[in-house]
Amino acid sequence: MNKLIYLDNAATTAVKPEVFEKMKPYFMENYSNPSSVYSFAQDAKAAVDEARDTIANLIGAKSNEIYFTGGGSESDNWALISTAFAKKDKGNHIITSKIEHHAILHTCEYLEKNGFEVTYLDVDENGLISLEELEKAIRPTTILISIMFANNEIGTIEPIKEIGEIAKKHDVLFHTDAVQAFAHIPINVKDMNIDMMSVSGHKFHGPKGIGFMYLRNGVKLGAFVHGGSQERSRRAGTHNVPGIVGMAEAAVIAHKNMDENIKKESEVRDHLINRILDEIPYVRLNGDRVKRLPNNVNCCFRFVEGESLLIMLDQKGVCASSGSACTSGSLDPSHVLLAIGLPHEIAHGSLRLTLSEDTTMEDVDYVVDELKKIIERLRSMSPLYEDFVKENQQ
Amino acid sequence: MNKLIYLDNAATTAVKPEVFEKMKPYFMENYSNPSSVYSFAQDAKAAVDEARDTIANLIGAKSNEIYFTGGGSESDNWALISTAFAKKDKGNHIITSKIEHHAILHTCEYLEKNGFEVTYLDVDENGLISLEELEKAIRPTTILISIMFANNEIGTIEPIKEIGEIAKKHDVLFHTDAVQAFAHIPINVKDMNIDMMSVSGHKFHGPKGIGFMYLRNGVKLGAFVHGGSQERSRRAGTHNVPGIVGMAEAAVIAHKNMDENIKKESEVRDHLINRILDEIPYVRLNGDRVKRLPNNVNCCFRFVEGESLLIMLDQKGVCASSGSACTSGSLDPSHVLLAIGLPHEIAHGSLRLTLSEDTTMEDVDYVVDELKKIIERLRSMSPLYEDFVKENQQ
Amino acid sequence: MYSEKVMDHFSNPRNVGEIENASGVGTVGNAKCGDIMRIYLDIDEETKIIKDCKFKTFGCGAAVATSSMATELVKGKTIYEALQVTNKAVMEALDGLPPVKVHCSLLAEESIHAALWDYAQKNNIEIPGLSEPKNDIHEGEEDEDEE
Amino acid sequence: MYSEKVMDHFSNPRNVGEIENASGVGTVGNAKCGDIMRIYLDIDEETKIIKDCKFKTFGCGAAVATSSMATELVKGKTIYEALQVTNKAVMEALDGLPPVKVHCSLLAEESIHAALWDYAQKNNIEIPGLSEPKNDIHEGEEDEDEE
Ligand SMILES: Cc1ncc(COP(=O)(O)O)c(C=O)c1O
Ligand SMILES: Cc1ncc(COP(=O)(O)O)c(C=O)c1O
Repeated sequence: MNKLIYLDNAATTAVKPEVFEKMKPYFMENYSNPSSVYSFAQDAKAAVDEARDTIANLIGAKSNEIYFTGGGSESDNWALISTAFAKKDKGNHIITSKIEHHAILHTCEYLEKNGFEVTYLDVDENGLISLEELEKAIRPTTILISIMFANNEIGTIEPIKEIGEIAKKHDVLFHTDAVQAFAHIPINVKDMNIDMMSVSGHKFHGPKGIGFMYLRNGVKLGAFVHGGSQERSRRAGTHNVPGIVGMAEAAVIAHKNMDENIKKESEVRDHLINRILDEIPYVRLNGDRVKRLPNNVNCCFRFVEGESLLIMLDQKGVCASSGSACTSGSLDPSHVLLAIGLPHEIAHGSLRLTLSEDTTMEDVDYVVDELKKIIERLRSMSPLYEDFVKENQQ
Repeated sequence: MNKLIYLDNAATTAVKPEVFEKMKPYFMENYSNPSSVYSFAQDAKAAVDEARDTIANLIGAKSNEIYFTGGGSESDNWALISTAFAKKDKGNHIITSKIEHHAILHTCEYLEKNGFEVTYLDVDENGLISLEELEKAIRPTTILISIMFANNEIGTIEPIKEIGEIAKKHDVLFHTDAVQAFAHIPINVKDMNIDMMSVSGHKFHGPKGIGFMYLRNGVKLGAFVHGGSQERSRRAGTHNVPGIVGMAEAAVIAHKNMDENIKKESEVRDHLINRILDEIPYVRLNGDRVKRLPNNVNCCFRFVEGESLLIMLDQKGVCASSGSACTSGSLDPSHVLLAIGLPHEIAHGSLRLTLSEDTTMEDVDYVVDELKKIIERLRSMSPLYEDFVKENQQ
Repeated sequence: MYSEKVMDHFSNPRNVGEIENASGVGTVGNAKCGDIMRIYLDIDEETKIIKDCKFKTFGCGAAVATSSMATELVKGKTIYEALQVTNKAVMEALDGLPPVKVHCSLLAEESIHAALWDYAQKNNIEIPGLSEPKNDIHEGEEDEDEE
Repeated sequence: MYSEKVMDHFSNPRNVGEIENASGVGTVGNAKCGDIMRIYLDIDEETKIIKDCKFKTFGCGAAVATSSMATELVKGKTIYEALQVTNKAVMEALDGLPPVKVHCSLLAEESIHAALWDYAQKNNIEIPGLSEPKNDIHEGEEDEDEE
């Protein structure tokens, strides 16, 4: 394949060259374990400390509130499981939403099997939770609210500050899965009353296999991975120094260019959305038009199935994703698309295009041009479209 | 500092250049998420599949028995916590040893707080468990035996095959923490009746932040990190492709050269041990003389404290570690040294030197020469030595 | 993920389309699950040979490819021979399918059967070995997620 | 980990050694915990000035450095002044210590006090503000781990 237009940046991103350069010395030169006594370890230790300071600074936290983990899923699991078990004497009720990532939802299911009760809040047709419903769902036994900062499929940004206020008012801990939001849109954990926040390095041009958890000082949370005394005995395991350094560097770069990137990406995104909505019939934009990640486009094309769409786009050099059941390996289409009220057959025809700051207008113009042809072709093969046309002719 | 003799390879190792080269394309070029549909993801997917096949092959396992994790600590936690909760209807008793790594011991403590009972087997003065005691410790409620393959401090290799036989005979699951053994000495999980095995990538010249668990087909174990359907839904989280690829490559290289490395390292090790024992008075070799990792030397120098020793060695460019309380950040010296029967003040004077295949005779000769001077100097400053000399003069 | 044969039949599907006044039409699958196949048969009254065969499919790559291959396999065969075209035959002809996609080949088999059944019903004949297809199209298409 | 000053006093400790027939000797700490400090004082009978001071220490880098600094700080002072040399003074003189090492500076203070106490006992005098040191040397040195 020659052309490659990568529009799956919500799945993972390319490590930036500057990030890679920063990581490089920690593989073969300063490879030491930062916990060691000898001076050879000083560089590695300083690098980890600096990364921690840097990240803390970017979100308005203190350095000792940042804990490095093995990724977003681990952070999510840690926040939920350790809070649940730590607070089980206070209560057994957790509130989350129907559109969380599986790292939250499947962890909730695990907790339900272990005696906890979970309320899964509905969302509206744009994917937003209702603050009223949230507040109504709080019980005396509620120990945790976990609502994602921004949704990974439809890009909707939840009212985090307001959720934080409600949580604080009711003295309930608030965790947010910010895997898609961090380094893409501004976050201040203090302003937003966030007690815990999960982040994954590879979603903003950092490396895979590294993440962090912000854990507000004062929140008593045991370890999830027990063992050595790394991360103040809250997350055992030899520090992944290149990973930590790379993640911090990626975060710095992203924050330095954040305003510009948001502007740039939003423009490309809006152009892409507008062209799709204008030029392709029977299409629906999923997610909130305004409260939306700058890099997310998600549409449903009626009468078309997502996997076929992806393969045809792939043949044109376009990398994208879909909430179709076929691509998820499960029988049902995306739980997020169902939660915003889409019928199954519509949800099967979803397409997610997630941009990076390097995505150009030309890129998305090419994608729309190809997309139009592909949708037309797939519809010409679709018995659902045939029925629809016949019905309309009558 | 000019000279650098790194003798802390049990703490972590340098990534090999070949390993790094193999990882490199997966940061910025083939950066895609291997779970994706498009053909751009094919390379990454193939790389992960190949790594899995490779590793399985090296230990006599099937590919679908290998699960990638974020490191040794995570694997250890997974094996213990998930087995405990999965089997809690069968029983609540776990058997381990007193000399396990904290990733096992602290996880056991966590389980004890959650209603499980743990037997910590004693070890003899060389760090070996007793097979008879193990068998006697098994109860009808025993659900898991977890004994490390080789000890990280004193290098003692446990009788894994025999433990596996006992576990099998009593129909109890057997997990081994092989973090220090894998890629250093031969392992065959089938021959050895191992049901679960934890490994960490950075202990054999692979990258940090990656590990794996061997999980025998047929062992029903839930996920530890819940979420996406990676690793057959048993370990969620976007695949750390460079990490996985690097770990597999490091394992391949280590196995290709294993016989030669064992021979080379053992010779250097024995030379180092012999010179220390011959030329420095009041010293004790810790760990079994024969059932010992080829790269491990661990000695106690009486009247001397470990941290001071490390700093002085550091000033001569030698990186080493100690089981002294001061270096562990705790009040007590190494639990391993106490378990083999050393009094506290002797344990404080321990020194661990762990070689790599690149450690030369010249390196260790230099170390012994410097060590002799340092020990003499520290003893001349030691009130304990002063008392000892005076007592002997009387 | 897919074999070259599958990719070929997906990218250049044979026999896509409709047949006006077809001898038999069968539609199987379920939009809810993301796969619907419709097969049109043009059958010679005398010889019972399938002269032409077309399909329309809403579904994944494997669904399209198995439809395409199934039409190829039955074309030119008598309806009795066509009945012997199993999902296994379709898969083999495509050099295999990923395990999670085997159900698509079953749909392809069923859609042929459904079209044959339709033909049999219309012409009041019985085809030995053919039973009424479980045609669940338009069944349970409403959103029913409830947690 | 350590300041330059600490490293200097560790690498080139001042006043290491013994004093024969010292006016006072104090040993504090606990081999079990990994730190023992012994201070020798040579005190002028008349002026009560510490003419010389030596130490021996079994312990970590901070233990050695704080001993060294403590001897430097008390040398030349009267025993009354020496009593005012606190662990804080020792730490400050060393440009600080890592939090986990603060206890070493306390040991240094205590060892001076213990040597002064020894002197006071031997000479049957009382030094205002000085109380009997908690000298736990040779106490609980046996291995007592039991799980
Ligand atoms: C025996 C043993 N188990 C577990 C671990 C933990 O491995 P990691 O730090 O890579 O999580 C180590 C090393 O630190 C070890 O030596
Ligand atoms: C919202 C959200 N949460 C959690 C995760 C899990 O992150 P990781 O795969 O890095 O563990 C992802 C991405 O996969 C995500 O998009």
